[in-house]
Amino acid sequence: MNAETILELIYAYTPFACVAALIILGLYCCIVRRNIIKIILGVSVIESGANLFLIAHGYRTGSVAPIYTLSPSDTNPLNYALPIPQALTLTSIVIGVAVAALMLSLAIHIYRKYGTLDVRKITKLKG
Amino acid sequence: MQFVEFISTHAPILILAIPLICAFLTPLVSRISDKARNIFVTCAIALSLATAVLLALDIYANGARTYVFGATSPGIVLPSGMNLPIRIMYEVDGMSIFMVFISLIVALGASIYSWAATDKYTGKDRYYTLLLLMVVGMLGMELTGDIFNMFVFFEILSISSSALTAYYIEGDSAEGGLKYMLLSAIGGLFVLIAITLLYSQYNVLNMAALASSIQYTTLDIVALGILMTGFVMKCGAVPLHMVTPDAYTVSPANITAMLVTASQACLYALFRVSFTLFGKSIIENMTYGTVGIILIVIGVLSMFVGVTMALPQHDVKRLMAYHAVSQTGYMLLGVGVGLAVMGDSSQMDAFGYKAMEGGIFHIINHAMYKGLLFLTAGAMLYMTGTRDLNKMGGLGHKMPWTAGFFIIGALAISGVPPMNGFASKLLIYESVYQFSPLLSIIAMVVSILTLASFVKVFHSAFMGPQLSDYRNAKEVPKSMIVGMCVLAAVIVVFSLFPDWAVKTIVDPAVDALLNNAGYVHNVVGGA
Amino acid sequence: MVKADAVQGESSMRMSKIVRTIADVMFPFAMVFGIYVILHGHLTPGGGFQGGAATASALAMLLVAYGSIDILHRISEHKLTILECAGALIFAGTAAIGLFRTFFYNFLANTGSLFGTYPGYGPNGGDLNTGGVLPIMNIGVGLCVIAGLFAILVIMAYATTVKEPEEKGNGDETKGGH
Amino acid sequence: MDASLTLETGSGFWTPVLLLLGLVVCIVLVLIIRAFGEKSYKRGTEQTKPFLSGNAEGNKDAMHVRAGNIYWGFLEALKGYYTPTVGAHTGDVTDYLIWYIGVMAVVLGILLVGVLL
Repeated sequence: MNAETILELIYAYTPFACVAALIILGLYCCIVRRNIIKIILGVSVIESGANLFLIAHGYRTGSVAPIYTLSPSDTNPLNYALPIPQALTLTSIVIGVAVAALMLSLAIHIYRKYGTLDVRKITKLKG
Repeated sequence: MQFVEFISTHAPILILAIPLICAFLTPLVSRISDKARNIFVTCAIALSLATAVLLALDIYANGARTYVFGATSPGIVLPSGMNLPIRIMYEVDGMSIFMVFISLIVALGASIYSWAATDKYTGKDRYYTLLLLMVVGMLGMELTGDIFNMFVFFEILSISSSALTAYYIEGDSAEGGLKYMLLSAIGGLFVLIAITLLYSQYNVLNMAALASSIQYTTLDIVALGILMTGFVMKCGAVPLHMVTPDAYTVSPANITAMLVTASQACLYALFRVSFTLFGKSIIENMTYGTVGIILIVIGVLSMFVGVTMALPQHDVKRLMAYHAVSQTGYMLLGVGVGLAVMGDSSQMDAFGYKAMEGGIFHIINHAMYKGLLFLTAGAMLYMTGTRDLNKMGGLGHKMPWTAGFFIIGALAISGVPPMNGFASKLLIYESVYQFSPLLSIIAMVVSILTLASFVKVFHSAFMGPQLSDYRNAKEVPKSMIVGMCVLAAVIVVFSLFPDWAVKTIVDPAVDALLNNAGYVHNVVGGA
Repeated sequence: MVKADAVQGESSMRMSKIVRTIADVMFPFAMVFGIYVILHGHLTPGGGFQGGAATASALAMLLVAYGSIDILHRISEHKLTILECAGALIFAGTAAIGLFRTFFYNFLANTGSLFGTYPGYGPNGGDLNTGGVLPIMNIGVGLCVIAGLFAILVIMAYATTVKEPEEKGNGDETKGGH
Repeated sequence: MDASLTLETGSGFWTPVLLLLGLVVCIVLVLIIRAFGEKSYKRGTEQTKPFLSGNAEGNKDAMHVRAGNIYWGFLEALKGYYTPTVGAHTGDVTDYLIWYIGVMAVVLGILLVGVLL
């Protein structure tokens, strides 16, 4: 295995390493942090990881954007990036926005009712 | 006649499109009057239910149906030159339509119930929009044949149901809503990751096409585990149940009844994933036993922990929520036993099929009686202003209808003959006994404890002398009674004719789950 | 329903004159960009949600500069709800018109009528008048997202300014579809 | 549909209508036996008052056995089970997340080991 193959492998696996790092960071944030806003941020980080995971599958080296009218005339049809993961990622971003908006507005209400954002103190429902 | 044909052709999407379009018409209709909006919402659900009945008759006669979006005709599954489906498609078989019935019947009862139950609140136009969107989320999960589409509807369901849980900010409802949303969001994200794992290997999102090409590689196993855990969490099984009682306790009663069906939609997704998506590959790799035993262990834990945690509760809705956890265990046990012997046809014929019949029959029974019980809990809350059983008493004097419905629901959930709960539990006991006697005995003990805790609720809420606090209590408004009546009527019918119910709607559902090759064949052909 | 009166801290919510002027100047450009992204959704990357989000962020800039109270004097939350529902109805209605074939059937494509011309072959700048029902759906989703996101932002901003508890309205715009 | 009134349950059967008929018969029997009883019961007299070993009846509100008192002994006897189980449900949402991740890890482990075996 020469240096070039190793470099190529590193290029190929960098996105997935980023995905794993993002998801683990997000989970760490959700589990260790005590502030609700930070937990919601952690969820957003996990979501970015999932989105990156999806979008990373759509690209192959040297491919062009899947826009029919703007691509160079000599583009091989096999050389377009996959459009489906992009559509899926967009859908998942839309969902992420709605989820974040809902959770943040609930956090506002919790802060009003409980006077705190510490999850250890927001435990009226237990047992 | 042409009209009926049109409806029948487009039934799979009309079931979903009617509530979806009506959801966005609701704020406009509510400009006319509150009453018009209430009737409009109920009519939308009833229309959808009627379409579902029409579709069901067709499916029971002619087998599963596919509906392709955006094609020139609904049946064009594979456009010319393609050997894998590229469009989003709905695939409706016996199991899907069975779940659609559950969702729509409970939604119908809950929407009628909420006419009067929400009359002291404001902002009802958005409330009803969200209610219809929640119905859309459930129906979408149950009808779709595309796994990413299932994720989208899963999220729509999570968002609308947690927004509704916290809709009327009273006391701790925001806390319940946030917990529910947070767990659903993370569960949903992991489901998305699992879907990506599958997509990256097979370049296809259609469940039938995926099922035909899955190789059961290590990545597939990881995807199966993540999908299973995500759906198990949402359907509220121990040890991931903790958010279920929290959310059920604080949401408005009719929404709680619908949350039960929402959790069952996720149960459906769990069964769909483990039977249809991975069914072929887990049989080929002889791991159906492992997957089945995971479900059985989770089911038994749910049954036992759920019911024992219910006994000491003094919040009426929290107590019932723990029973919801416990009853989910029966379904997981029944279907899990079916899954555990799926590859062994002699055992399957001996008891596996009956166990699955019991588990799936229990789904519809549970949706009806637990929905009814939550609605009666809402009626108690409406009259007394508290969920605390320690403060209640003597309500039976003033609320005979509510008490009557409560008795129906409580007898059914405890599996007392001749109620429908007994029929499905009997199926589970007898078939599971042949798999492992211990499991069957645990199931019976759980049933007894269920009866015990409902005796406690009945005694402390309805019996006893009239308390001075509730001297002015009276029966709840008519629409709430009608809403409870819808569910009670279904319970009575299923109690009297269990065989009819099992043969007509449950058997097609079981066959649909087991007939994995047929599901694939509808889309990919050949098989 | 959010009422724009009975609020404290009205003056403190407005930013300085410099910020407000710059927001005024930048606002049309941001709006035009957002609307461009919506209208060209079928030709270039983007579409209803992205353009709607860009437009809503232009509106959010005004919100930051002027404060939620001023904004709520100009446009009520109720109107935003109606706009949002109208957008969603355009989307679902266009899909439902296709029911003579199937739901979501693209009945305008290649018909030569509105949005119905053939896309040119080979590399070209792109023709706005293509795509069939896609531009219509993009506009619907765009309307829905603008109104929905802006309503969420306004209400969240408003909720953080007032002290007394008030009834909330929250996000229900999750039109997905891929 | 070939549905009948009897549900086959694998190793047995279940007929709700038969049971209901039996119930009706029982109720009729009970009513007949009841008709032989004394007819001296009169509403609104001393007869209908509760008899508590000669003590006066307390306040109505105080006489009701509240929910918290029911199954007290059962719960007390099973304290060893209930204390940890109730305690596990902390109400802290991060704990729920830890449970979720933990169960996911266990399920993945079982499935992966299941293939190897």
